[in-house]
Amino acid sequence: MKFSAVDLKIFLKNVVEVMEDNKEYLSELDRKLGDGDHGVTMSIGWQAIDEKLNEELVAEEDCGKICITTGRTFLSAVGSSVGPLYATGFLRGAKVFQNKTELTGEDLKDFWVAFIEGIKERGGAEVGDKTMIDTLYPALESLKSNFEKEQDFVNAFTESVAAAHKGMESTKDLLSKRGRSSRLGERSLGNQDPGATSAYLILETFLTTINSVQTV
Amino acid sequence: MKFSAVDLKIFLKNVVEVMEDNKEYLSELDRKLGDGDHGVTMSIGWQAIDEKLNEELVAEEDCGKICITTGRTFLSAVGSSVGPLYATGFLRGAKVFQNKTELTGEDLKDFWVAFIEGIKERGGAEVGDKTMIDTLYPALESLKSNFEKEQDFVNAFTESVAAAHKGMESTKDLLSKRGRSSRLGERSLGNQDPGATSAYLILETFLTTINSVQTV
Amino acid sequence: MKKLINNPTHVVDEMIEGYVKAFPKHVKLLPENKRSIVTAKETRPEKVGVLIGGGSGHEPAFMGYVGDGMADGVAVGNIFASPPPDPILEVTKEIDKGAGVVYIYGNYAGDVMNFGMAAELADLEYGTNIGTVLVTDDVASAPKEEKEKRRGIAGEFFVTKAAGAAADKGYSLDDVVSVAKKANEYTRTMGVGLTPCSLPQTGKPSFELEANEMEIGLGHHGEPGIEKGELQPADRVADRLVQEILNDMPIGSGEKVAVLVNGLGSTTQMELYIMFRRVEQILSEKGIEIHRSYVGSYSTSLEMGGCSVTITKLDDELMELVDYPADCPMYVQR
Amino acid sequence: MKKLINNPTHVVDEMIEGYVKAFPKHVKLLPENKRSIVTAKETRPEKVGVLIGGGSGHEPAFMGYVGDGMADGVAVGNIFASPPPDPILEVTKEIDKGAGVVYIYGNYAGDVMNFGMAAELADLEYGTNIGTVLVTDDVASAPKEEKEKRRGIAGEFFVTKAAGAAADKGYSLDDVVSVAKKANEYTRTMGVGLTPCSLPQTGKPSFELEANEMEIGLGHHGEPGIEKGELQPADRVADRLVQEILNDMPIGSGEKVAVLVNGLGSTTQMELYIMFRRVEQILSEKGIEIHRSYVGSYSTSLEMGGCSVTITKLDDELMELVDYPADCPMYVQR
Ligand SMILES: Nc1ncnc2c1ncn2[C@@H]1O[C@H](COP(=O)(O)OP(=O)(O)O)[C@@H](O)[C@H]1O
Ligand SMILES: Nc1ncnc2c1ncn2[C@@H]1O[C@H](COP(=O)(O)OP(=O)(O)O)[C@@H](O)[C@H]1O
Ligand SMILES: [Mg+2]
Ligand SMILES: [Mg+2]
Ligand SMILES: [Mg+2]
Ligand SMILES: [Mg+2]
Repeated sequence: MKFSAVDLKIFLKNVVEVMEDNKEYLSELDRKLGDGDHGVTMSIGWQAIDEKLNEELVAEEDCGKICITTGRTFLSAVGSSVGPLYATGFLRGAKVFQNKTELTGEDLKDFWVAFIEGIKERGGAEVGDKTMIDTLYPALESLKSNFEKEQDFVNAFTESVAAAHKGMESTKDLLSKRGRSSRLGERSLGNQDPGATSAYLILETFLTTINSVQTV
Repeated sequence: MKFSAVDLKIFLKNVVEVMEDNKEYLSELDRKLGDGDHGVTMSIGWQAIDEKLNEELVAEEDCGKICITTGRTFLSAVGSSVGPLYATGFLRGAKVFQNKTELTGEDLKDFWVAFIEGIKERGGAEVGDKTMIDTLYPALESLKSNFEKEQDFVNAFTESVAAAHKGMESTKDLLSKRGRSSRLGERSLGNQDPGATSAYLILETFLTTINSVQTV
Repeated sequence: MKKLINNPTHVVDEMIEGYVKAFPKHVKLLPENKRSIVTAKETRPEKVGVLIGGGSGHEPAFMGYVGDGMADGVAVGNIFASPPPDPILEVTKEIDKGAGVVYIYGNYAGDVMNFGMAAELADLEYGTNIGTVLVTDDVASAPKEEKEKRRGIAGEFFVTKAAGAAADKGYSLDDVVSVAKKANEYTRTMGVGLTPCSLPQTGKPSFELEANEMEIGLGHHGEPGIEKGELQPADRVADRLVQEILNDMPIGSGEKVAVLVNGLGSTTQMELYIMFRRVEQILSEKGIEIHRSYVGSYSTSLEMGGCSVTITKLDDELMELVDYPADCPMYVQR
Repeated sequence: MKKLINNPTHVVDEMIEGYVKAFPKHVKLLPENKRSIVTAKETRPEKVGVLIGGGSGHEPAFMGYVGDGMADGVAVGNIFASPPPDPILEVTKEIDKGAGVVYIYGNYAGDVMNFGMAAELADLEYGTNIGTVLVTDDVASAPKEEKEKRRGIAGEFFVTKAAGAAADKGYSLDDVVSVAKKANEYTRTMGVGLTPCSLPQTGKPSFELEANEMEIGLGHHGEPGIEKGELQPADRVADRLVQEILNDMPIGSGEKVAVLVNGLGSTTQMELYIMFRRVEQILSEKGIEIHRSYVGSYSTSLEMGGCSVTITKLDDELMELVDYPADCPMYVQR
């Protein structure tokens, strides 16, 4: 498969849209566990990225630069908990894409591995802490092992998103240990983590993007 | 007729009760025209008087002293607009009752004349300003002229309370000119003045008191 | 109505108790009335005494403004009710250092009667010279031709500031009175209400507004205002308030003013600064110079939502008095 | 949700614009980020810089605390969201006078990451020495054994006060850091929530409570607390809050403390003084001496209803620092 800088920007545009559509939903999840702003924060960050996509990134062909701008823009626009987390994801991923205008399946796999490992390192959360790591880490493991087996990124990523979905859902049954909801104890049970949800949305959007791009 | 210090204290006790019963109603009227506290203010003032009635006034026989204590207590307990007004009423009336333990119809008439004139002087309001004067002044005029004619206080006062009732009701159709509701203009129309209402309640309670005392 | 109180009947007394315990170096309670608070610091002999007061529920007004450079004492009434003459007299006696006492209060029927009675009694009983300054800054409360009927709201802060500083600088009673009257003359306030407050004793909202409504000119105690309408963006609200003030008191380009954007109780600082932002834009477009700004809850109506804008024109004398330092429990200026 | 705002997306920027226009002699905005505010006064060379910050919506915290004797600069985040590293870095560069900069902020995941990244970058890019003090005063946010996990709430006021005064007195970076850590170590806060706030952008209440309910230990951003229950009289609420603090940090008879009774946004001063009254009673019964009291809205959560009680133990050093004067737009102490 091939994935171009244009496709990468389509993916980012799609995330912009998905985050707008889920703004209320993500905030609602965060009202139950935290301070109720997760949807707002994601929206602010992705709107800022959208502006870049419509201006200085219009002619950008270097996938690495696109990711650097995405990460930096997100971080500068939102701060918050997710600013450094997602920004680190994009900045680490940018290293994989450096100077590339076309990406192979291997590149894409390496991107998401770097993306997720970066977030894990930045936040220090473990699986089971009821954070976005519960979505991302199973996705990472699934992606790695399936890609190794078949060398087929689309198939492997499809599996990976399924694992992410399971991981996201698992947060309902977890006690909070990180972030704003960590003091909730028992009361955090039954509620899905907002960051786990936005992380899933990002992965899922990548899957639909590569599928739509491939069929073209 | 005869009206003793004991009767006077029964009257005051009755007012205490009436103001408690009408606390909500008077506040509600004041919420429409003013700051919503008239019932609270009357209650605070009369509860303070009630304490005096139950303590230092228990053995008091001098009707003048009873009225002085009533006026002073009311004023000290409430301040507000009605503090100086009703207090002045009782203090002026106290002069009429000075050194008396039994009161004649003439005394009672003079008391209410002094009471009402004192309030008018203190507040400077005129009939038509939409204040308690709209209740009190018609009562005063009726009392004076009827008492002059028949020298019968109970009859004259009965008429007087009827005039007070009309006066109170007339405040619904008046524009506010004094006190907190004066800026209301047209919007003050249709609402009965709280002070006009409490003033009527005091007069009416005096009437029911003398009637019940007489039939004993 | 959810309030952190014990018994609605005791809220004022308990508040005062807490207040004097919190600031024993600043204020003290006088023994006779539980409603008479004076500065705990030694005041200079021959200094004119500045006495403020009125109903409670407006905190930090008025009790928070006792201290150096502001008032020497305060008489505290029940919620939204003038104090009676007794505490006013007790404070008067305590703060009279031989040069007389000025009473500063808002122009409400109840306050006029109670402070008026106290002034008469102070003269009669202690021979104290009393000067009186009625604050009438609320533009919405009467038309311009009947300015003397207007009520006092947040602008009382500037009148007290001017009088307090003047007294501290050694002005005579007459001079304190004149400068305070000038401050009042030069001060205008317009307010807007968004959500009601409720008296602890009734628990009922003081007025009713729909979810999307605001009320312009709403009184300091929830008294109805001059116009109800749909809630506008902050900039449009600021435009309206400032326009009403400037219509009433024209201010020329180059003139200097002090501005107070005052929260009524539950309005956030964030909103007040957004309001101030627009007020500043309007004034600076007109070439009017803001010499000093105050933004915060300086005079509240319990937990009412909304704000008021106060503008005071400053001549050289008022500028000096506004800049004068102050040290009160609820307001300090260096 | 009724707010005096223009556009929910611009509330923070417009607030900051209003703020720097209101106090141009006190604070100024730096050119690169619209979220970097520093003192407008010349600071002494070799003075340790004090940098505070965090999400907005807590006004007067944190931006109101820039000034003499307090912080030299602040990085302002979106509502309830840590600022990103950029504005933190910009402030750092501006306030570094050669003696390093101390970062003081509440222990929230977002703040830890963003300030942490900024600290690394400041070291890398400008070679600035950064000291870091995490505020962890919220007793309800984690058990005592995990004190390092606790979050920062109103107690940040005292930590900033101590650091700001120490820096002004000429302490070195290490010494400012140690005394600020000591202040944090000696500070405990417990809060109670009565009514929610809502973010301008969602308009939804941050939590739900029944008409007669309160929540003990509610977080500074509406995060759920440790116990919901029926609203109690103020004295009982104060008993509970103080008891939790004293269980966590025993204070002996004869020890001195500073107390802050802090309103969360829409709580009246009247209620705060009623709360303080009881806090004072409890402490004085135990022979604990209140050296200095603060009552008011020092750290809010938009228009949330409720309050918190903060107690800081004072040794001689902290007492001197608490007493040290300060002059910030939203807080002045003489
Ligand atoms: N240390 C961490 N590691 C990974 N994810 C985290 C960490 N801390 C918080 N999160 C994620 O951040 C989400 C909250 O994001 P958001 O609401 O935008 O920020 P904030 O908590 O600052 O308001 C949580 O749902 C959680 O998934
Ligand atoms: N100058 C006045 N003369 C006579 N009555 C007055 C005057 N001013 C106010 N009142 C009466 O006082 C009543 C309001 O009393 P209250 O609510 O207890 O005091 P406040 O207005 O101080 O809250 C009004 O309804 C009116 O009848
Ligand atoms: Mg959040
Ligand atoms: Mg009233
Ligand atoms: Mg009243
Ligand atoms: Mg947040």
